[in-house]
Amino acid sequence: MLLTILYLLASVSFILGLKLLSNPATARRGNLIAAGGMALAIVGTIFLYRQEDGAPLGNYGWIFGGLIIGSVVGTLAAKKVQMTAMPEMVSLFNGMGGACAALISITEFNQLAHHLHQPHEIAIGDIFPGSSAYQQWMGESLIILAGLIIGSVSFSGSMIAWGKLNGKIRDFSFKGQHLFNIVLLLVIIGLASWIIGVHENANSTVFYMIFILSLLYGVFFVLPIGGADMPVVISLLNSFTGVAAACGGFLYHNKAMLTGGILVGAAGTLLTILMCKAMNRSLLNVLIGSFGGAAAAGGVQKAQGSFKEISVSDTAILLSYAQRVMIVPGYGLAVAQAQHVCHELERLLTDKGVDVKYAIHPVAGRMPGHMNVLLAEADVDYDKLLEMEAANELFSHTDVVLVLGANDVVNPAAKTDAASPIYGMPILEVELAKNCIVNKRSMKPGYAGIENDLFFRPKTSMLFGDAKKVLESLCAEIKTL
Amino acid sequence: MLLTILYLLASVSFILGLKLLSNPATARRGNLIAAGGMALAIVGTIFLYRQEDGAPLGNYGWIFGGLIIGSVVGTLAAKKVQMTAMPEMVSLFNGMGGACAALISITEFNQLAHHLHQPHEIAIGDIFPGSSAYQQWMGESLIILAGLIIGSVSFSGSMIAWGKLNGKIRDFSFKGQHLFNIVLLLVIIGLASWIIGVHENANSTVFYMIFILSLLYGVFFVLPIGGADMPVVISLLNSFTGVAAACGGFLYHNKAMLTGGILVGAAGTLLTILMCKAMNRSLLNVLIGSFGGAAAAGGVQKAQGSFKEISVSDTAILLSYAQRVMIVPGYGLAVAQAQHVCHELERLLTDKGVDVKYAIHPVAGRMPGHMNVLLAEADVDYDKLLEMEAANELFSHTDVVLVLGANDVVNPAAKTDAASPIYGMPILEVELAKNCIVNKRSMKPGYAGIENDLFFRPKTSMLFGDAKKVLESLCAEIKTL
Amino acid sequence: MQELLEKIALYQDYVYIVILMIFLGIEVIGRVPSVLHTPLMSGANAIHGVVIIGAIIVMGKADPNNIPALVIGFLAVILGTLNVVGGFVVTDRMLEMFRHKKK
Amino acid sequence: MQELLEKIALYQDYVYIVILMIFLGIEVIGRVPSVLHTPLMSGANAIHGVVIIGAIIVMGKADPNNIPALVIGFLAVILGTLNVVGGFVVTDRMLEMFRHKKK
Ligand SMILES: NC(=O)c1ccc[n+]([C@@H]2O[C@H](COP(=O)([O-])OP(=O)(O)OC[C@H]3O[C@@H](n4cnc5c(N)ncnc54)[C@H](OP(=O)(O)O)[C@@H]3O)[C@@H](O)[C@H]2O)c1
Ligand SMILES: NC(=O)c1ccc[n+]([C@@H]2O[C@H](COP(=O)([O-])OP(=O)(O)OC[C@H]3O[C@@H](n4cnc5c(N)ncnc54)[C@H](OP(=O)(O)O)[C@@H]3O)[C@@H](O)[C@H]2O)c1
Repeated sequence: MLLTILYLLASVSFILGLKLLSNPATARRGNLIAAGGMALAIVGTIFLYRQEDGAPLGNYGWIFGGLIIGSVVGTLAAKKVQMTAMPEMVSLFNGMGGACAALISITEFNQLAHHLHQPHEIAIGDIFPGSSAYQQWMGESLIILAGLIIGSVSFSGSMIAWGKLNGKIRDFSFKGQHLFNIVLLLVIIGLASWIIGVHENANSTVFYMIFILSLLYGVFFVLPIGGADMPVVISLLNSFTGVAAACGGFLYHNKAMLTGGILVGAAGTLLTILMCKAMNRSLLNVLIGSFGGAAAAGGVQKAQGSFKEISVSDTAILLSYAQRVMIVPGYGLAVAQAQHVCHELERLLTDKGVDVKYAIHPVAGRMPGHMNVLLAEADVDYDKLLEMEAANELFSHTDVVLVLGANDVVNPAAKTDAASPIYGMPILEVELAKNCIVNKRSMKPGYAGIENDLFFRPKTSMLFGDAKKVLESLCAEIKTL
Repeated sequence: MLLTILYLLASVSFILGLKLLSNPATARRGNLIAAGGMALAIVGTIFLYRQEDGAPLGNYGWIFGGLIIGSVVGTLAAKKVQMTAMPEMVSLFNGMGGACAALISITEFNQLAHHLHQPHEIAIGDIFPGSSAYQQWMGESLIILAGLIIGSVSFSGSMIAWGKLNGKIRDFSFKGQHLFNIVLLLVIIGLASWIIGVHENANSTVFYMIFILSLLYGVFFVLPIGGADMPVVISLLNSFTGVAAACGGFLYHNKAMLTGGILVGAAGTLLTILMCKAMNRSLLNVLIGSFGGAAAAGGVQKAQGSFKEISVSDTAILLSYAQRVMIVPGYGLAVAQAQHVCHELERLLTDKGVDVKYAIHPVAGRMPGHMNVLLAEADVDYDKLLEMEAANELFSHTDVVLVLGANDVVNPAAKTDAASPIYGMPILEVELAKNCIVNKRSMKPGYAGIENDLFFRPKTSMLFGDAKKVLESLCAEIKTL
Repeated sequence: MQELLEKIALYQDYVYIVILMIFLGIEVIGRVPSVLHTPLMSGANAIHGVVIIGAIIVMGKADPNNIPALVIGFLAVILGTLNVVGGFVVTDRMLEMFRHKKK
Repeated sequence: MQELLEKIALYQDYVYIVILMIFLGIEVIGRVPSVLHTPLMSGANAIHGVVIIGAIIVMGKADPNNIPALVIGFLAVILGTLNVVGGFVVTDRMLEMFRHKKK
């Protein structure tokens, strides 16, 4: 009964936490508050939860064992993970949650099937006031199956996403895959409803079949989606796990699980959509992965017009004698892990009296805030980072823009070419500056797989090579000046 | 059971409605959605509600009679009320709601007392699973009394507020009134808890005493508050009524009443605070009415320095040959009902090729949006109304600012004098303009009861007289030019 | 205290709904521009007219021979209706004033 | 259909709580700046780790002689804890990156 209050507090802390999390100034506190609520709920459950027969929980050894192992491993993993590998981590943890939900469903299903053969026990755990045994079966098995399916999909899906993000797994799709997925889904639903309907003999083979198929579905659901879209996918799977957790809430009438789960389910879904908006794409478009496909095709497009190259030493001079330099970091900088060198370059130039700033595009990189995280890791002073709007105003007063491994986010097509897939996405208008130097390894397109006119503009000159190497030699040059 | 769904829909419609209401583009739709939900709930209740014994409701004649009378009167009143008298209307309707809640409590209390004398009936209407007769008594009487007290306070309070707004009642307070109020409140609570505790003999005299005292409290609660603060007070009483309605929700386990009531209770409270913020005051400060007091004192302050007057004809010339004129409407314009003449003046000037705009301060007048409503009533083109920020940018390019019955909202003290009660409130910076003509009837201060430096500035010249008369003669003059 | 805890536990569904509604009420109008304060107030005012449901129930339950009960119920219904109908109509009229806002 | 209506009526408290939570979930993160998308995702991820409660219950109920049940429960607890602890820690680390935002 005190437990109810604890759960209530937990629910409130989740809502508050999420609210604070969505505001930069309070985000961290929000996270702590939610964590606190969670702790309350967990401790409360361990010591105050009473079974139907009023007995407290048993197997404390196992429980604490699990908690300790989980905490230690979780903390270590979370502490030592590279900033830029964090989406992977999130994906991994999300998968764990999904798996947990699935396992719960498995146990509860066996319980339920077991009860069925001692009819007198049916009443036990009957969660719905005034519902007959049949209705109970329908209700519980429905919830259990929902938890199983959603949890498993979220688990296997997250694993694939994780594999893709750290490059272990590459995009893969076969003709008619979408059709295949739909069929698979229908089969799963069919089997599930069969179990729910025919409760005389709870057939656990069918149950496990559903389990396997759900895992498969998760795999095939994520496999074809472009690797770069994983942040979106993870956010989606995240909300799935939320719903799975909510199922647990129904099963145990546990309001903390219920509210927490639904909250994440709803917020996660919205967040997914917001993410897509930020890259101006539709969720559907991401899921069907047509975009990822285009990336391949993009490479084929032939370059129009000609571009001019620039040498490292010329670049060094240009930069050193500029009054204001703007650095536009992109995905390439992260790939090359060149954030530290970049920071050094910035310092060298600043010592020479050059005013150096970074122009951060909201969707530069592969996860929202990727560039902030990357540069923060190299201790770049936060005040040097300009949001897109601020940057766009400053470009016209800038002598040199140095584009480091960014491409789509500086692609004028977004403004000019209505046919382009990124049309409408706000971009960094680097052309306004006097000079624009673009560093990348080749003329290959970026994430969106489209040509970039910018490279062929008169003001633009290309500085080919891996970002890290180039920057290193650039720093060396500048030192000698 | 279908009824439950209807109530669910109603609750959702309330939330949605309120959400849409808080955005100018969707506000009207929001209002309609909420109204639709309400209709569902009402119709549903009439035809689908079943009493404990499964019987439908009776007395249809009375019910429909009441509904029809209420609808007709309500619609007429709402349709023919003057735009500027709308806060009064709201206050009136709010009072009705409060009274309704109180009446419900009265009936239910008699019911309850009645049941008590047929112990076997106690179970009837027992709303709390597993609670004994005693607990039932405690629970129900608690809810009933809460509904009675809050409802009555909200009723009598709203009536006073209504009286004040249409000038029937004037501010009134005696020494130690706040103390008196607190004592009164304590007495009420004391009596209430007595009834709740001693359930052997439900003493209905005490009950009615509480009723009377609550009405009194409402009166004394609102009486001392400055008449100009009524919008805030009404918003507060509004949220009271919300809570009272929620009590009904508990009593009948009616989720529509519960959710609707709480929603308004919470939103109303926040809105009240937002209103105070907009005038930059604290709610407490409004309630203790110290401000209203200051208004009296303010008159005493002696004018510093000298001011210069300007004649109507000079004003006419100045305006006619200006390029841009900005009109700053204030409470005085509303008092003088001069919006139509004002619109005529604007048209005359526009015909003369003068660019005329209105600068609208968010809290000009006596209710938020007062000026928008006022001018819209005179069909002023919406595009001519500038929000404060826009206006402040334009003033520096303005030849003549014509301040019509505004005072506090153009008082520089808000920026300069930290001691001033309105310090920190954003104002319209009319001093930026080349000339500033202020029309009011005297040097008397406005709502905040403080001197206004602006009147003594070199650029400023006073044009005394009732706004309506002055504007009429002004229009006449301009025509002759 | 103990008492209170028990109550909360007993009516936890209500407690939850109330708390969530409070959050919603605050979240939902959090960003209302001050020019909309009055219509919003008026709209909220109309919504709490939902108390009319209670009035209808009271009226419908009243014993046809118990005149005072009938009268009180009748009054309640009228007042409640005034709140609801008047409230929504007034709000709509106010918002008409802001129609141009859509531009 | 009838069936459904009955269910909804029967579990209305749950239905209400669910619907309100959905509204809240949407309202609450409605205005998050895109730079916070990742930490927010990560935070939400940690919150749904609340599923650990279910795992603990399963574990605690398991019959000490039923090895498979024990193992499954044990696994569930570990995984759930990973989700919760890892989730919150990672989020906190991410947000450290944005600390300057406070300025
Ligand atoms: N931020 C998010 O949340 C998110 C999530 C998913 C997708 N996206 C999408 O990702 C894109 C981000 O744009 P972006 O400009 O940052 O990246 P981008 O458009 O993907 O371009 C990255 C560029 O970096 C270059 N590059 C790769 N490795 C490099 C290295 N080692 N050294 C130097 N250059 C290297 C590549 O050209 P070379 O191969 O020629 O070197 C590539 O053109 C947007 O389209 C956005 O919609 C963003
Ligand atoms: N908008 C809201 O929600 C709200 C609600 C409550 C309070 N308030 C407060 O109300 C004030 C509004 O400022 P405001 O400048 O609009 O009004 P104000 O400061 O109250 O000044 C109104 C002025 O109009 C003059 N006046 C009165 N009747 C007149 C007539 N017939 N012809 C010409 N002039 C007349 C008065 O001076 P004379 O007597 O010399 O003519 C008075 O100085 C602010 O302090 C605000 O905080 C606003």
